[in-house]
Amino acid sequence: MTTIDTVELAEKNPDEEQPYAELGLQADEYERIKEILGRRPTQSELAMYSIMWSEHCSYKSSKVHLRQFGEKAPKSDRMLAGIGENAGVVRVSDTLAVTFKVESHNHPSFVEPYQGAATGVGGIVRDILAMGARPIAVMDQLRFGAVDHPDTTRVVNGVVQGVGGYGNCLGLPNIGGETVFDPCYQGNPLVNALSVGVLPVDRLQNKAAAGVGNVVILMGAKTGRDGIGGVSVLASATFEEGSEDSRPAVQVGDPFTEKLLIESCLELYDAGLVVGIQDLGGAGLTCALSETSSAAGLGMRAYLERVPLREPSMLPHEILASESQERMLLIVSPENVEAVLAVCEKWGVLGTAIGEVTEGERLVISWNEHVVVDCPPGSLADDGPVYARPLREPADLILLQADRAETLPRPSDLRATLLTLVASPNLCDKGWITEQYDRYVLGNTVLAQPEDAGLVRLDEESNLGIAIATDGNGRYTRLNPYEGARASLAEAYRNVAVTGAEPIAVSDCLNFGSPEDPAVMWQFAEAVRGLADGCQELGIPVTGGNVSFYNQTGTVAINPTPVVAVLGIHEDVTTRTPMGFAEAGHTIALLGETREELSGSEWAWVEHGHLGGQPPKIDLGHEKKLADVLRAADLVSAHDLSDGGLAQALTESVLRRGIGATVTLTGDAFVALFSESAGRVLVTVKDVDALRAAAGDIPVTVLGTTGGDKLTVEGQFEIPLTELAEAHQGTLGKLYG
Amino acid sequence: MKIGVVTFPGSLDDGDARRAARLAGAEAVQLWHADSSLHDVDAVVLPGGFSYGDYLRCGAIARFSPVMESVIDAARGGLPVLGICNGFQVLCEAHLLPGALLRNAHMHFRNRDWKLKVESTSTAWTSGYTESQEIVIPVKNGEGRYTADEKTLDMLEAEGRVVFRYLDGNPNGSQREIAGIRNEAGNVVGLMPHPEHAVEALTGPFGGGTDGLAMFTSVLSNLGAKA
Amino acid sequence: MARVVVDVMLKPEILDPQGQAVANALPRLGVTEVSSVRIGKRIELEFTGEPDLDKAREIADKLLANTVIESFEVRLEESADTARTAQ
Amino acid sequence: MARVVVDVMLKPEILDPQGQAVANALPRLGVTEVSSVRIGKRIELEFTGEPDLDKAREIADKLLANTVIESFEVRLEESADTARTAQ
Ligand SMILES: Nc1ncnc2c1ncn2[C@@H]1O[C@H](COP(=O)(O)OP(=O)(O)O)[C@@H](O)[C@H]1O
Ligand SMILES: [Mg+2]
Repeated sequence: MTTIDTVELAEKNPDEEQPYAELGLQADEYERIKEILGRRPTQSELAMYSIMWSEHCSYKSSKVHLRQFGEKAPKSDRMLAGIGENAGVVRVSDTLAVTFKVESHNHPSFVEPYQGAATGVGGIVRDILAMGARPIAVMDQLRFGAVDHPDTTRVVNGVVQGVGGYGNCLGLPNIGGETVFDPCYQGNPLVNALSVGVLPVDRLQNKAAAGVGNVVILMGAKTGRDGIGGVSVLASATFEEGSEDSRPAVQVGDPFTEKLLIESCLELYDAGLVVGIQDLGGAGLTCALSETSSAAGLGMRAYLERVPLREPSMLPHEILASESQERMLLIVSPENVEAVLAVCEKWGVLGTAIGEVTEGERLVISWNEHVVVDCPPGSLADDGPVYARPLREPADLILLQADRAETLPRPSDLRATLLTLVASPNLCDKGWITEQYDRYVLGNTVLAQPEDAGLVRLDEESNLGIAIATDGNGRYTRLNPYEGARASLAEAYRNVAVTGAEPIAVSDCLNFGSPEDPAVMWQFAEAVRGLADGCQELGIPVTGGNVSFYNQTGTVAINPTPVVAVLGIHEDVTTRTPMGFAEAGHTIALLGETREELSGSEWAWVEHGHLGGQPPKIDLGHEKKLADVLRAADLVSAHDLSDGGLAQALTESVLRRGIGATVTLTGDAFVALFSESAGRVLVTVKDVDALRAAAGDIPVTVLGTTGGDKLTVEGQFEIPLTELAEAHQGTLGKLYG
Repeated sequence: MKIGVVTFPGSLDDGDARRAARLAGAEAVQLWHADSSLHDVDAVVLPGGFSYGDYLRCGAIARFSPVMESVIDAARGGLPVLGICNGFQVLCEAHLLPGALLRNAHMHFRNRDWKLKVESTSTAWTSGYTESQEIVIPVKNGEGRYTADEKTLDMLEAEGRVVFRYLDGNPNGSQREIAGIRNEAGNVVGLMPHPEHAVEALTGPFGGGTDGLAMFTSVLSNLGAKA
Repeated sequence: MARVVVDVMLKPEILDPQGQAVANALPRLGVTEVSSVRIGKRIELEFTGEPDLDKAREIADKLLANTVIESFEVRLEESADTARTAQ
Repeated sequence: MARVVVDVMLKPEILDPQGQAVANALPRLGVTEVSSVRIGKRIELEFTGEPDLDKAREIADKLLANTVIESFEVRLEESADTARTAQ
């Protein structure tokens, strides 16, 4: 029989040593906990502090940097909820608001790719749901190891099927994402997922457990021993047991239960039955109980024996730490409890009253008459440690930046180079992946893969819509984290703008190595500064995001990989601009300027395995003007230039509808085709004079005309579309079939 | 004219089916899985999705829902019933249509616009097409491989009960490229592709496909002719 | 604690791509002595009281198997305690 | 014809949404005496010659089961001729 460690016991032997170090707590952190409590923590309290004060929950290393997002954010009356909420909320019309966020599920996706990716999607969708929104779409940002590494097949297939399996089963269209292969992610793939939701402005929810006497209801799946992050650390502490069945289990997703949870929560919101709500994510009940009560500045009393368990033998600290999926915590006034439980019943979802809101700032949790937790909830949720960790520019950076790709030997056969590049893992068509995702469900998807941004209609009457694009370039950020982060922002911004939408808000997921490594911490600080400065320049706020540290194998960190998501409003989705050439006879033009910028490029990587130099120069003032032009001009098609340069943009544009093109390049044809200068868009128009007039001081270069069944570069080469398609579209199917 | 669309707890394309019915000119009525009343609708659509999660076998559990008992009775009595994707699976599980739908031969979920040939226009749902018309409708399923024994397949072909066939390849390994079939009377049709996702140029198959709309207008004009 | 096991397999004439994929992967693992692989379901039913084989058969017939494509077998688990091992 | 059967089940502490969905559906079929359902895989390996249990175990470990979340059991099928019946 296990003895339960209670507050009473802790008071009796206040100095008994606790396994805090095994739980990832520092000695001084442990001292602070004792100070807060005036005694040693109980086993359950220790579990809760170790979870809430972990990097993942407390943002202890990133907080001092992330502040800039708030400080530098332009004033915006669109922002209804910002950083600190489950997800940022922006108003898009008088009556409608949109919430979106991108989050990581990297480590679980390496251990068990299918379930890791699936529960990553499930988790971000619950964040969106918790704001009062109906989730309306998802996107996935993936980074895998080398394409041909023996382990990559396992990870790719598992992750893609997991993203699809969960999202498809929830009925959320997947409207875009990213797929990048690079050996630096071999032992640490990145699986980021984004969800976006829409809500009537007056349905906005928050997490505060307000109203003394209100009832705390746990909704959704039963609680089991699931969990990798927090709980695995906990489990490694053994607590003198180490028995088989106390080991943490991989979280398994149950999208059907999540679908029921979504529908029942929405019904509860519409009926006005919810005072406060919080999703249960990585830190389970621990996080939900402490954050909801802390947000209200009140106390809470919770009874763990009421929590429906999958395994009856679970102990209080395990119940508190469990990461079981598909659960939400609701605060409901007593007279509405019955109505809430009736809605749960209707949808076949478990709903259980597990506690109530109390006077005073104490979180008191018991288990079968034993009080196992008695602490101030704010000390868990808000008063975690904050570190200004040491920063040091990576020792190799100067040499790396000096090793410019512009000096590499250049090819003589541009045709062969183009065919090699468009078939390379990062530039090839991603259809093999995106066909495993449902893009049609809900019937509002206007643009999705392979378009530059996903575009979703919000309203069938007004045709109001939103566009979202995400970008991240680990190589650029490795070369220059400040500029690399701004490059990702610029690209996502431009991808939204090419559809004709107006960018209004930003979310991000910052994937980095260990914050305890000063070089990584420097990369992080620089990237955050770049992103915050960039948003300030563009005049759009960061509304929320996620930090994922410790992405490394041994002591080798991944390339710093900030993924930036930009959201835009489209006033009339019927006028959206797609990326593909539409018919023969249109004029092809390039907006923006091409410089000789090859460092960090796909060409340097694919042809030379080279990474060095400085990433392309970013001019956000130019990006802003470009976006205005893209909205104002009468364009048949528009496709932004990024990885792979003009060669890639032309390839994608001709293949979209099988309309060929003939173009003439000025200057060095190699540079014109493969440079990755930012701030450029490939457009087609019927009237080039009108385009010039609309373009103002944005440079317009006429390249040629659409038509035929070949891609012809005058004086250089021609490639039949069939040959081009074969090269571009065959790669991933052949590798992972 | 009222078209009822059943919502099971895991239905996903029910809203799209209702939109398609509306765009065709019908009044769309949501039917709830736990309610056995069909609320006087003139036709029923069983939409796509994962009815009760469909972890065991697609459509296996849905077939036992209260609403399905009424649908099965009404279908035997001649009510037009259309099963799309998961709805097709439910119709097979309920034995309103022969055969079964199995995991795709390539084992991946596949979402792609697909060309189909309309082979039977003598059904409540396809009379608005012309015989052998080629249409483009999105396919999206993980378990869409139509399977039946040879005798059944021969019978379906002999009686002209193959309603849709995949052209230019086979997205899931269905036997004889079968994408959709009908019952003897022609009031019950099931197909794997999603006509409700091809009813608006803006959101339909790339390049502006609205080829699915005729399924919904067909049933309305047949009902109108009868009334 | 009484457990009934229902084994559900695709009928032999039905293509089993999952089994085939495994069979095709085996030579790559250096296994050449396996001639065919079929993958089905194993369903364990825990009864509250006495295990009822007839009931289990009825459940299998109605719900667990689709007899158009699958066949099934129902049996009592010899001993519910036979610890499953990861070896 | 020698057949080895590999039963692969989720480890007991792992959530089994499939089994749970079936368990929840049973009352609707009028079945109330089943308290829990777990669903796993049954894999039949046909060996060309003598069935090799060790080989089968190796295949199961490497390919058939994901030992992060599943455990497996390997056994000889008593008689390969036991006709599977649909009843
Ligand atoms: N994992 C994925 N999930 C969904 N869509 C993806 C994924 N990977 C790539 N895509 C889509 O493929 C297209 C090409 O991707 P990419 O070349 O990265 O676009 P861009 O250069 O415009 O950012 C885009 O529409 C993108 O949304
Ligand atoms: Mg782009």
